[in-house]
Amino acid sequence: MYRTMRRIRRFEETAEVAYRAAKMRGALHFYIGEEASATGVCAALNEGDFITSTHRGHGHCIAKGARLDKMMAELYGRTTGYCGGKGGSMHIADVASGNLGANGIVGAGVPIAVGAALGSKLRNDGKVTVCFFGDAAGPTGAFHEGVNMGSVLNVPVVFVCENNQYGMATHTEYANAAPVGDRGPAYGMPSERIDGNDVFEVYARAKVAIDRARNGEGPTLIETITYRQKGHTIHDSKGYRDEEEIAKWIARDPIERFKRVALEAKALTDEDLQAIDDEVEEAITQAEEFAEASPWPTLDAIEQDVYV
Amino acid sequence: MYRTMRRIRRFEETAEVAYRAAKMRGALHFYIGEEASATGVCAALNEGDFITSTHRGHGHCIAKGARLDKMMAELYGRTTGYCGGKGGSMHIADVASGNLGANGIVGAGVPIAVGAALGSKLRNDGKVTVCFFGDAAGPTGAFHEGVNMGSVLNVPVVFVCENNQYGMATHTEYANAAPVGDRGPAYGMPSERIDGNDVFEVYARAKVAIDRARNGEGPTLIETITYRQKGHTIHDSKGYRDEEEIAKWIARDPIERFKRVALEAKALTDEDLQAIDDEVEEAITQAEEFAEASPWPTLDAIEQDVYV
Amino acid sequence: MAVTSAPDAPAQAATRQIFMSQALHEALDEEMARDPNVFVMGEEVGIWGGAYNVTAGLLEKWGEARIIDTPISEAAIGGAAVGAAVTGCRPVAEFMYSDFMGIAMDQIVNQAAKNRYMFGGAAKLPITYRAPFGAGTGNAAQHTQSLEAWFAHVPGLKVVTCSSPHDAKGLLKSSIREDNVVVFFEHKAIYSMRGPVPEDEYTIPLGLADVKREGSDVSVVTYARQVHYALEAAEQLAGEGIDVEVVDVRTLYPLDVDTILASVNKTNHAVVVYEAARFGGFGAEIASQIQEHGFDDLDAPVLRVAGSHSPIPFSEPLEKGAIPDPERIAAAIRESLQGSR
Amino acid sequence: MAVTSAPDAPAQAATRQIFMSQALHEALDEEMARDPNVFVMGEEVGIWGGAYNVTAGLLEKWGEARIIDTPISEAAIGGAAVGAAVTGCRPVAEFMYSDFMGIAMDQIVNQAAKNRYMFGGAAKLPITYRAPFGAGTGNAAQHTQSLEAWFAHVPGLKVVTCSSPHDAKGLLKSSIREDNVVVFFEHKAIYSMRGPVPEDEYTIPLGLADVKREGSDVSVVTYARQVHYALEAAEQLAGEGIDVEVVDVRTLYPLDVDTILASVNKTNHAVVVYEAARFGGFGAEIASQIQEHGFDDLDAPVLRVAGSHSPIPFSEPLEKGAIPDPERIAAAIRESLQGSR
Ligand SMILES: Cc1ncc(C[n+]2csc(CCOP(=O)(O)OP(=O)(O)O)c2C)c(N)n1
Ligand SMILES: Cc1ncc(C[n+]2csc(CCOP(=O)(O)OP(=O)(O)O)c2C)c(N)n1
Ligand SMILES: [Mg+2]
Ligand SMILES: [Mg+2]
Repeated sequence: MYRTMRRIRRFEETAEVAYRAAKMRGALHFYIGEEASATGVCAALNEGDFITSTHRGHGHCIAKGARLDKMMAELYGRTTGYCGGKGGSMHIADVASGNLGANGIVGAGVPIAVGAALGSKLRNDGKVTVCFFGDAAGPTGAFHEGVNMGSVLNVPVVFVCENNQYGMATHTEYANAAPVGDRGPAYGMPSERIDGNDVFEVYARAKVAIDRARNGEGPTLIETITYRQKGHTIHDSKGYRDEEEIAKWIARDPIERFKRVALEAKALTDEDLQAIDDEVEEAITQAEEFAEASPWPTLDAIEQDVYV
Repeated sequence: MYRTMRRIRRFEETAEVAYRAAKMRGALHFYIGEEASATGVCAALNEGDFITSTHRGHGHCIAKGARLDKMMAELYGRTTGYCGGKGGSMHIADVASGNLGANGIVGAGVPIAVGAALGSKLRNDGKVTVCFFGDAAGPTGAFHEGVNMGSVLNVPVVFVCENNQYGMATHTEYANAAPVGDRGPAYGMPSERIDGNDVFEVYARAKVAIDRARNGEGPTLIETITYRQKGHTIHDSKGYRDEEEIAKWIARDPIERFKRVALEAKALTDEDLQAIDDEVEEAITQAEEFAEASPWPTLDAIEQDVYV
Repeated sequence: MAVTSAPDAPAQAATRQIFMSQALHEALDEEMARDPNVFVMGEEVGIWGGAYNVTAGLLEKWGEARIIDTPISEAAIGGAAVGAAVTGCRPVAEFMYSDFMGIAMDQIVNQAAKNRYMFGGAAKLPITYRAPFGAGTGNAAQHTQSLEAWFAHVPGLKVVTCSSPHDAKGLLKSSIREDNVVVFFEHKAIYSMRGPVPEDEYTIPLGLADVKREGSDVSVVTYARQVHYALEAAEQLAGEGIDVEVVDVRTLYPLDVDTILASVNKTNHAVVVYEAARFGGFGAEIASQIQEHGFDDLDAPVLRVAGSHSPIPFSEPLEKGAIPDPERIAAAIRESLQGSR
Repeated sequence: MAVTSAPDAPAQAATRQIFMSQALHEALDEEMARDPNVFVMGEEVGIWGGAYNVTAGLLEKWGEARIIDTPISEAAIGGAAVGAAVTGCRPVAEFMYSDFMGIAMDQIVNQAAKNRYMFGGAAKLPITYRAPFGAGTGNAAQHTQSLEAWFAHVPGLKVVTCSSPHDAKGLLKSSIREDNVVVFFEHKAIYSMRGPVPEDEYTIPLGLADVKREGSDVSVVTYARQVHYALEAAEQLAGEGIDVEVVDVRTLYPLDVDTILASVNKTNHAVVVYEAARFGGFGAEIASQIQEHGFDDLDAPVLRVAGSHSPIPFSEPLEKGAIPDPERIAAAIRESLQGSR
């Protein structure tokens, strides 16, 4: 799990540098500080299980097993990217690995996840779908219709609300009349709010929910409480948060925390961590080089892939 | 309140006869059996307060004080109807009396009610808006977005879910993962489920919620439990309900129940009731005659009233 | 009903007269039998049997797993179809009235229509969205719209209509087999129209217009219910010595421009008929293409007969007056020919 | 920026060069000062100041009661505007991107646009829905659409676009004062374009096109950002001796057909330019009207230059290639004139 979190972190830090060097454009939403959420949840999934993701999707994508080079190439808008350059950061999907796609529309992934789980129920394929969404999706109609329908149809889905405290500049407590993780009773399903920066806790609680779903016992609603350390997008330089708050949460950084725990428990040594870091660094460098060297798409691609 | 309930009942019975005599067309949804809900709630409103209504809107409309003749004329599609014949049963509005309109779209009235209440808050006009909606609106995104926003913006609105057990042939317990009246906690507001066939209870509980809203203490969610004695529309002859269930609820008919209680309590005599019945009958006859005698709209009306 | 020239309808097969609703029902039933990945979801499609009876009996036959009654949640219906399709199912999702698709627009347009493209071709979305549309039933403004122009304008969607039981069945079967997203519009005023439908299985490919009546003087280009009004107008005008060709485009996207242009090349006059509000309606696309590609063939401007610039009113005389009818179509045809004959 | 002929812009007033976002901001601010019933609601309009900075500073000035940050609830935003408007307010509701209006379609189309009509004229809905649209920012398929054709097709709505700070301010002020529902589209690629805006107050009436460049050989009819590309193409072609007139329709509904026809009457050639997907786009309505009412004026078919039949792709070269640019406009103009010169 450390490797995954580290891959997410370094992927984004690297993308940020590339973006600021004008090698990329468009919207870039960083998951930095939230890595434990995707990592813990996806670690509890089987290969072949499905996820739906969000505009802030790099973390989910990497945790579900995507290749960094194809992700980076997509951010660069190159043919070798996951979407051949057509999607960009906000639309990376890796259907083969079960990632049904990032999504530029807040809340929209919820019904899609329910549909994927409905498909699993129909085919009896034993798969579970995890639906990631942000706290600010809590007020959306798509969230409500999807979660209610998931419950009514009793499909194998787990709803994971990643509460990073904000949707853009809007605090989650302003936008949501009640916390998403407290709303289980409104949908006839268990729900809970957990520490989203503790990858072990996330893993453990997600595992319970995923097993439950796989056993046909229905959906669960989990809220992972975490924090968006960076601005909403790479362009966000607004002053709606105080430095103190940010500092407080950086002190709870999920990666540093993992390290502390793992070292204290002597589960890993400094050398182990360093080895992983080195390995990640190599993968990142390779991804960047791959992206840089990849060709741009040509104009004939524009009207391709619209229809089968 | 007896007069109001009686007016609703007789209006619809009369409309049914007219419809079957091919004097009307389109959709006709009967409120028969649910009269206590609209009557109790509207009795607790002040003149000038607002309501939003549904496809099953005759009861709300009458309870809010509409004229039977203009309603009947609308059902007949005549120029003298509330909408000049352009709306029909599903779109009767009486903005002047505060009825912001029936609505053919399930759930759509919820955000509209929140907007009306927001207007009241802005203008500080001391008005309250009551939003009526059916149990089958519980799963809609519009319901969720509206109720959450009403809570977030703390506007003077009361949400009244009329649970008549069905949305068409779908039982409310199938469609809603949890009862609407239990969902207050998900929206940070009080909620309750009450006997919707007891006009006194409806009045009393609505009054509390309306006062609360008027005092700036925020929205309330009330579920009035009642029953649709007739089919979904006049055309519904499907056998998805058993006769026993229907009989059980007819035995709990809100009007008969009111009579029993009022007579037992000696609040009213048989003569009092008869006098009201006679008066209602006269109004109904007058309404029918008015509608029958009213002119049809002419083709030049088609593109009028689209814009101011 | 005029002759249809569906290329793969067997020439001499036995036919029966059935309702359009029954034809659609058969299409669903047969495709469910053919492919276990096909399932139906929507409001009241099960116990109730569909607002227009199309799915009646399917629940009993196929069970709850494949005939799925949903809560009133159009966005979730639209979106669940996406998730199910991407992972290998072939959903047929019904909107009880196309008017309610406004609630599902994001899922249909931002998700279903775009997923394949955004993912660089790495996903397939074999979805059929069915929806009744059109006026004529006294259901007033929120249950009578004709919104096909919205969907035809969305790259990634195919849009299909039908004017007869025969076409309805053949086109719906093809739509279900499509690996793309199809929005399938059924005009609610013709569900109870009868017409011949072969006993044997057949499909009608998407993207082919059908000349429902041959004629030499003017081309009326239309679809769905208005095909019948156009045919009535044609009958009427035959008495005046005007020979009208009626082209049923059937599929709005992809549009069979060739068939339309061939007709106009023959007649040199075109009238486009549609029930939706005239302004910005789908007929504007047809008219634009005709004048663009058939400019030199035209002896007169392409005229349009279409709905009023208003929501559909409830009252019967107003509702009738708000949409085209054979008289107005005939008048436009006469206007088109004026001067050139 | 070419000369604008806004009829009520004072001829000699002092002007400044400001951004389009600032011009829109001023319109909001002035209308809020003018009428206490005007308020602004939407996602991030307050603390954040609007995704494109249009509302920046308004929260501080007008307070939370009138600058209302909402949760992410587009349907509720659309619907709350209806309820507020019917009861006497004059809401300006912002959708952060017009792409999200899919979520609010039911409220905009079935409620806002129809309430007045369904109620027989007994309600007034002075709503302005603002929404950024268009491509060019690398935001990919779900943040770049041009959906104006959907709304222009809905009776009960007025649809407005703007191509300059001057027009933006004058048209937004008029829209807010309208007693009807206005959908006001702002092209996001030109928020940071500067242009002259009078110091003094002015409004521009809806329903008037504006000839942004006079010319005698061909009429390019367009709106929003494409006005600039058309002007660039015109400059380019001036060098080739082709004199291009550029008509900015500004208001899509009601459409100023007279101004368009007058231009075509002069030039006998028309090219319609829009950024949305070509098929079924708003330009089809313009082209249809030109050929219908100006048939005898036309020496060549009305051509269209428009977006690709695809969602907007992310990668820069693809995004650029998916929408019209000055070169493609110039090519279409040459094609239109081919043979007639
Ligand atoms: C339906 C919709 N409305 C608005 C937006 C614009 N938007 C993009 S991200 C965002 C905030 C989302 O917050 P949250 O869901 O908490 O996710 P986070 O960004 O915090 O990860 C908003 C408002 C959108 N993409 N989709
Ligand atoms: C958004 C939407 N979806 C579907 C329908 C079709 N429809 C009309 S009434 C109805 C059932 C509504 O049930 P409920 O809200 O409980 O009200 P009731 O009819 O029981 O009074 C349905 C499905 C609709 N009008 N609007
Ligand atoms: Mg968040
Ligand atoms: Mg009900």
